[in-house]
Amino acid sequence: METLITILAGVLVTVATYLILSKSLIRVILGTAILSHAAHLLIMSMGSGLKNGSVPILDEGIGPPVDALPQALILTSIVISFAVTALSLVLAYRTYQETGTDKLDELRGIKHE
Amino acid sequence: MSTLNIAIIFPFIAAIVIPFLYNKIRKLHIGWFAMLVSFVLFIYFARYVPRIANGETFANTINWIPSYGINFTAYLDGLSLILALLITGVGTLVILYSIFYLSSKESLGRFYTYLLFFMGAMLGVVLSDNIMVLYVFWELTSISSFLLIAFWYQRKRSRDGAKKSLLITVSGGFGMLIGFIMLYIMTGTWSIREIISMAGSFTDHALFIPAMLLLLLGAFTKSAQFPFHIWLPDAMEAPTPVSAYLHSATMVKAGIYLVARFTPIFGGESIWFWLVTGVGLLTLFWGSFSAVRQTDLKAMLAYSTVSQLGMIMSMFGIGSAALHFGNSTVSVVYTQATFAALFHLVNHSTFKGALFMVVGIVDHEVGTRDLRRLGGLVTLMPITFTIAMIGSFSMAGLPPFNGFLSKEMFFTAVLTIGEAGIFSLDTWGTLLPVIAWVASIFTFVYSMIIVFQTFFGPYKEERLEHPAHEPPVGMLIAPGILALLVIGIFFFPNVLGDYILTPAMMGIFPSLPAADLSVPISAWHGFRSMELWMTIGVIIFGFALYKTRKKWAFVYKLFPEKWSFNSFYSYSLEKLEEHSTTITNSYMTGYLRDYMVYIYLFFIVAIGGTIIYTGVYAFDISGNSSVSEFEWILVLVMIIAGISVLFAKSRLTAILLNSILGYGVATFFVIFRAPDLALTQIIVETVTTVLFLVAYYFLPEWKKEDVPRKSRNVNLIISISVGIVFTVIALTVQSGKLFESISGYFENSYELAGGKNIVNSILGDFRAFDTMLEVVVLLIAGIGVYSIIKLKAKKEDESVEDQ
Amino acid sequence: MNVKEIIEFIAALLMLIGAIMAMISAIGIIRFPDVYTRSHAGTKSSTLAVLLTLTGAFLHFAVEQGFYSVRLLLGIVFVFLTAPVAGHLITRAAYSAGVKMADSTVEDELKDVFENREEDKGK
Amino acid sequence: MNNILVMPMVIPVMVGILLIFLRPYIKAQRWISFSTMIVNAGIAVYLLNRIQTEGVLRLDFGGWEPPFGILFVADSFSIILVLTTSIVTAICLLYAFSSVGKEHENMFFYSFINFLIAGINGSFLTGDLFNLYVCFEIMLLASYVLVALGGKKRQLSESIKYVVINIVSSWIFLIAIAYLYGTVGTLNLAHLSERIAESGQTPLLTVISIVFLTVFALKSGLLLYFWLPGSYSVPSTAVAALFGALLTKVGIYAMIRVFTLLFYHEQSITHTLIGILAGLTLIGGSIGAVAYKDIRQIIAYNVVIAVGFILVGLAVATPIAMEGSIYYLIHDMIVKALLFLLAGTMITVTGEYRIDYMSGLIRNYPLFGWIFFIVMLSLAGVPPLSGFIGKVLVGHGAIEAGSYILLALAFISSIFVLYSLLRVFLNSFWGETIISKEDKVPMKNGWLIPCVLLTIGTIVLGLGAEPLAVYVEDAANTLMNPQIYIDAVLKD
Amino acid sequence: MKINNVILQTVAKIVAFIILTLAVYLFLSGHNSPGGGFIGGLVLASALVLLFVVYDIEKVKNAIPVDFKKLAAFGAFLSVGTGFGSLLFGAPFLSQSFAYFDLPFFGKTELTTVTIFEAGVALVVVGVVVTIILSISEDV
Amino acid sequence: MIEAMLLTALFIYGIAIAISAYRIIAGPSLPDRVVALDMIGVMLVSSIAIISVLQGTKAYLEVILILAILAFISTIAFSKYIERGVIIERKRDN
Amino acid sequence: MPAQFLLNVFIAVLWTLISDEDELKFTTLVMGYLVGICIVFLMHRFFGERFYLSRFFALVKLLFIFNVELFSSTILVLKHILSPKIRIKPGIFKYETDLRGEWEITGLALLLTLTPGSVVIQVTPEGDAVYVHAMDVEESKEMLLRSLGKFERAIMGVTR
Ligand code: NA
Ligand code: NA
Repeated sequence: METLITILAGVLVTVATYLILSKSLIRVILGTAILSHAAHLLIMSMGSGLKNGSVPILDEGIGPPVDALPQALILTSIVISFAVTALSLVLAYRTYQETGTDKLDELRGIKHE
Repeated sequence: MSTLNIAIIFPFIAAIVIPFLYNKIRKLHIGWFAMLVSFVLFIYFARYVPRIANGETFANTINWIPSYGINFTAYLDGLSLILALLITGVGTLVILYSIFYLSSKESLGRFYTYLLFFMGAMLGVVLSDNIMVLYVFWELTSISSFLLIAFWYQRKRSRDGAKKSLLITVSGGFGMLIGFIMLYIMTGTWSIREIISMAGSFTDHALFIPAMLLLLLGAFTKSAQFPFHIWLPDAMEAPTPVSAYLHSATMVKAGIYLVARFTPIFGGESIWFWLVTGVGLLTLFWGSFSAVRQTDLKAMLAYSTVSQLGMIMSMFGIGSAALHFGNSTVSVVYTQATFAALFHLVNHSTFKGALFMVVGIVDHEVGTRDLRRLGGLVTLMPITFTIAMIGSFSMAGLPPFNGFLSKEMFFTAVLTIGEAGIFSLDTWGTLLPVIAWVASIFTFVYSMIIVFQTFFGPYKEERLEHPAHEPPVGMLIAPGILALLVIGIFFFPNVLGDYILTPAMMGIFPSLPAADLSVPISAWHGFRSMELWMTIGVIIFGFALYKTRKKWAFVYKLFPEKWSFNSFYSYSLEKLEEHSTTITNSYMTGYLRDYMVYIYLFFIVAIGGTIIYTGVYAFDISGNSSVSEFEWILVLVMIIAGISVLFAKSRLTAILLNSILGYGVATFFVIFRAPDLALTQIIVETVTTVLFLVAYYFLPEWKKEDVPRKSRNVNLIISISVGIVFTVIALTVQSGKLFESISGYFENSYELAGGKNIVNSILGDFRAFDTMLEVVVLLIAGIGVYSIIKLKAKKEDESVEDQ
Repeated sequence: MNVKEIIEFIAALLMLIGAIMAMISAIGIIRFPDVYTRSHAGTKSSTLAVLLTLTGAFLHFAVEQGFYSVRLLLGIVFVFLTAPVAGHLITRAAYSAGVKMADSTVEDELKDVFENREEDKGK
Repeated sequence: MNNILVMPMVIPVMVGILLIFLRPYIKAQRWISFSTMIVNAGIAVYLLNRIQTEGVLRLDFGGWEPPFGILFVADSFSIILVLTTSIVTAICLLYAFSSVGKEHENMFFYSFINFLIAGINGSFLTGDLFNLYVCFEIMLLASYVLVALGGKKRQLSESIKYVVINIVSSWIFLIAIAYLYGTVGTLNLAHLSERIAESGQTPLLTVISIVFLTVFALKSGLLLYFWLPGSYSVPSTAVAALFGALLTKVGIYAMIRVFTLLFYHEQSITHTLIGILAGLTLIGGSIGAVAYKDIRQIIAYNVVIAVGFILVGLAVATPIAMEGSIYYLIHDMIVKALLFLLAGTMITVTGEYRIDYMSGLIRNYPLFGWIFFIVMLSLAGVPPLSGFIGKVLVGHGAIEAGSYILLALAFISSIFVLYSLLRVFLNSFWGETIISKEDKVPMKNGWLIPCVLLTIGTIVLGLGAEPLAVYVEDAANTLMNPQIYIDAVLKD
Repeated sequence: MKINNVILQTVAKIVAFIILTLAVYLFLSGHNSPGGGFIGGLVLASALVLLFVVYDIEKVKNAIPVDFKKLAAFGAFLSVGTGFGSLLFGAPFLSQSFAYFDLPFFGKTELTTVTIFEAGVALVVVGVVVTIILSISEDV
Repeated sequence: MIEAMLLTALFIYGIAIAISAYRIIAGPSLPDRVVALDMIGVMLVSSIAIISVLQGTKAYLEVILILAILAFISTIAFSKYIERGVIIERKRDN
Repeated sequence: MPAQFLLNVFIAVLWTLISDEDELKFTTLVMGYLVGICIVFLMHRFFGERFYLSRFFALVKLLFIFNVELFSSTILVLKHILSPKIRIKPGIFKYETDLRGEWEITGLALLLTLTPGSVVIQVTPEGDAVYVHAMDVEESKEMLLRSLGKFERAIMGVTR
């Protein structure tokens, strides 16, 4: 399971990277969103075994719970990625509004000499 | 606090006071105040002469950064004194001269501030025992020189000259700094005296030679030695008093001082000998050779200074050979070269100072320094002429002027050193007198040009700015005094020798018996002396060359201008900027994709490289949990959905596919026993989707990427590599866990924190701080979004923007 | 087999049947010719699947742990409440967006109304 | 109880929140923010002196024993940085008062500044790796907003790049933390250090350390500085000054912390790599600094050079070099702030960005011009200004360690620094004055006073290096001896 | 033809109420079962999102006249404030305390400062999500 | 046996999800995709119910509810986007 | 009608008090409520209204009808899906309803849509008719109209 999930995360990373390398701002932002999925799966798989244990809620689970720390970290990370995604979307929107383009190769800024 | 430290700081304080004083007192020329400062200091140092001559030295320390042993130690010995006297003495005269030279319309406050600032810095250089502090003052002299050269900063040439001098001298200084640090590492002290006391004990250290070379770099750049001399002629853009003071009498001697100061440490080494002597002679030759072709009087003097500095340098080099023989009487022979160097150091200050002032007078009175426009001034400016003649003849090495004496001693030095039998001198030694002699001929030539071209021949009033006449008396006082010194020293050289030069010798050769260091100076060595015949040769050939100089001027054309170091300097700066722009523009494209490519390449190369280098990759699936069919399918669906995002033709499809990923991740959270995560993930996923949709209304539909196939392939390779690196490390980590996680502790969350939901207890209690901050992150994003949307640029702001 | 086991079996069976129905619905959204017909399969047949599965789960928890999950019942209500709305909205959206109906479509009484609207807009 | 440890972070957070309610009262916002920084500086001074007597301090949040909870750890190094940050920010705030304008101030500007500082101080103080990530995010989020705030075209297009690059680097940070947690099972820095030492830093851990290196290289602009010139040249002057002074420093701090506390066992790989990167950064920065005539670019590349220089100290990794890096860090924070303020003011008074379009400013603004001159010298490491001692010590360390190439690059780069700024000075301040006395934009005291204060800073720091020496020495000592830190955290 | 949204709006009303109830439930039960401040807040926010999508900004704002920015700030104030609260008792920053009380009607009840902390979290989440969505949607 | 039945059910759900995912990728129209996503959401609800039975925990019941609700919200948002472009209006005309 | 409900609750509470047990039990309250239902049902004519639970019974009836329809039409759709060749003739037709008000219309739409084979695609702005997309107009329109009528009546049973 761990290996499988890791490979899944790896594929997501590849996809996200490819998106981030593209021209269109929206693709890039989507890429960053996918990137966070991959990170979360990775953190999950870094605990002490993905299915070794029960739900980390006492009384609820039978037997010892799974590693709860990564879960807490992921939760924090999910919220942060949400904040960042929201902000970058708004930036993308404002950029398009001001510059009339969402193509990154047209957003190079000034040419210096 | 010793008065020595105060003496160094005094000019600085005066420099700070001057602008205020200048604003308050408009009637009196502020130069008088500066001159008073300088004169007081001169007297102060002069009073040390007898005690120093008795072999006393003085030192006092004020702590500055004792933790690093960097303290402000003022140290006065014969060597320091000689320079201190030059600095304050010539300083007084130059300021006196400048009072008449500079009109009160100039920014005099600024001028004298810089000048006193320089004086303090220069005193600091020659009086510091701590090499770090010495370095501090060293750089300050470069800075004050920079400011003075660009005194008329509106002129481009002034700025360029200032820039050149600063770049060269400060760069040399940086090298010297490294040399100093190396010295410290070898000896554990910053104190010159302590380092000297250890001299010889660390010559085998690996840093010894590098330290020496770097130190010489500093000295050579400062003293305008070939090929770093190029800044000095351009420094002539400074007002003439500055040229007389900094760029001939004092600052340029700092490098020479440094060489003298460090002779006890490095002298006796063959590299030191050859570098100092060789570079000195080369500079001597090149300077005098170049001086002849100049048409600007001041430029001629500048090259002449270069040449003379080279001569002094070479004598110090020759003298350093003495230390090779240690404490023996043999060595005393060679110390005479050092003695001559010190002697010429003083002499040069006198005659060159006078000459600069004369040139200043000429420039001031007739409005030009161009030799092609000058001539016939002798009748109109007889006093000026007299001073000019004294200075020039002294420089040419003619009696009865002090230059003759030191020049003779110089010849003696180059002649005798060949017999030393060390440092391969038996093969190369004969070259030294030849170069020295040739250079002296050229020196003779330009000295004659200065006198005859300016003061004789036809008077061309129409080509001058103003008709010629003698300057105000005040302007003549300072050069007059210097001219008198030129003659006075010739007749009473041993006064100077015994009271000033010999004590300085003791500073340079502390290991040699003091009694052997004093050298009686005499004008007459008899007809059989080689030196005399060399001088006669100089005069004969010099005259011949002077007369025929138009015939052989073509020689200068043999060296095209663009091969000169000067052109090299300008060319390199120009090309530097040009290439820098090209290089930087080539990778700073402003295109996010390129930057991301760099980052990912770094990621792949650095991390992937380390993986391969350490050979760490390992896969062990034995500890894996089981995979059910459902999970397999889920993974496959997610992989396919993920890849399909890349091919999605509309952005809505992409978002839908991303939703699959989001739901998929949430489902895995369920499978991995993380209900809280699943909940959060589902909601966040949906809210994010809504956000995307909200924003999409305002954004254009995404079009097919029209990227060249090549960069598409690059993107693909990078993406796959990043994925692989990411996965390989993760898999390796999974098979190589070293320690138990600390999270077992949290399993007691109910007892510890009163919560049965462990994740919630971690978030709300064990790691509540993270949660608290995460809330802040959200808050920032929230109000940030608001601010970014609400605050829009006004149109007029944009116009400046797009430059 | 006691009652508990029988009920557990029934619960599992309900879930399995639900799964099968979901499967068939899924085939439906592949096989049907246009989005309108697909939505029939997508939004409703699957509703029944959920009904069955959640009921199964409810029964399971009821007998296994003696836990009568209101939340599961609420979940059923929820799906019943939302699934038709979702179907309605999607087809409406599809229609508004001008998604073509299948060739086999025989009747479209909405067409005229819609064309009128387009004309109104034109004015 | 060391609750005071959290104050440098929490007070700005709280103030940032409260200022949201004080939105209409701009004056109040200004002075509350300013006072916050002063209070922080006071706290830092207090802590700094306590550390000298009591050793490294810590505060366990919620009373949870390390390594289970999150904690703040204050050693001399972090507190020195907190102190400098507070002072520099206070001064930049002064500048902001008369430069950012009401529209910005009304858009929660001071809240964002406070949050930025909270993030920065938190990063300096935290003793938990994941918390470091969170603190980074606070700082970054605030910086995202501050870069884009104003909504000009160029701002937006640069901010987009800045944001995306930082998102990716934060992601790398996250996965690095995940890897490390997976391998050693803890997040507490001291505990990590202990466990890594126990394992002898296996090759796997070395690989993970390179992942961290990548992150911090991005954040600090070590070789991966492409994002920097663009994004630092678009925000308002006061913000740019804060960025130039502080942001890369956080990355540098993290890099130093991680590679002295955690991954110091395989220096032949890690520190060599850092050295190579520092060298390349020096080269790239030097070339960039002389490449352009846009003053914003010139100063941005100067930031890059400083990054390289400071990290030479880390690469060399001798105690002396470490001390040098710390001195240089402090120096650079002050002087870079000043440099950015000066450049911003030049642009404001002339309306031009290119140095060849400005001329003779010194005649109109003499004091201002001389301040620039001093900054130029200070940045080049000319004594007795603040850059000097750091430069000497880093050089010393490099020679001791035999890193002659780095030594040469470091010193040559300061010639480039000098040259790049000399060009500005010669072109813009000297030369014919083009703005007549009547047309000139009056220099506001609000612009000049902060510059003067920072100038005094660089002079005092240079001449008065001695009082700082004891703290810097202690800071370097703690960095070079991880056990001090570990004992402070894990032993009672 | 005008669109008649009656079906959606009617169902949304019911659904919104269910979600709101659920939000409160999740928020309160987070300590011992899945949920908590974040999740409660997120669910609450999604209820609002639903209303915004189904109705319009003006209508929802009239119904819930709250400045969501300030709501978020207030939430943050609460969360950070609990940290300061522990200073008053000389405990380390952010010390949470919990105790059990026997309350009439509720029986044995656990009261904890975490609840205040989490309430702050929830408010921030709601405030921020709504602020973000409104900021973009209102900008034309 | 019960477990086998549940696993089979889960497996079948998995296939159903995969098939729906195909519709998302294949389209052709956007509403088609939304229909498929909605269906996936609903089927995940069921799947999670089965998983929680398998794991023997009630901890996911909230997840089931939330997923049902939010899949709905998603679908509304998508539909509205397709229909109108703007999904949150300042003032609705009806 | 609220009066009836309050009365019922009052009876339940009274019941609980009368029971006078050692501790408060939920079951007792439920028992009291059930007793109350009986009493209120007997007495509801005194209020001059419908028995308040009759709507509840109508609702149960509605749900029953609905479930039957749901199953039958689901099977229909599944049959279509599984038939080797799909032979359907879909189409949209208008259905004018007597139901009024948002709840009634919504109810009808929900029920109709939930039964497979038909989707309410639009409601007229006036709210007096719905457009229905049927999966197989030719074969099942009759059946659909029949169940529409059933639903209409059942809904009115609840609401009116
Ligand atoms: Na979604
Ligand atoms: Na139907």
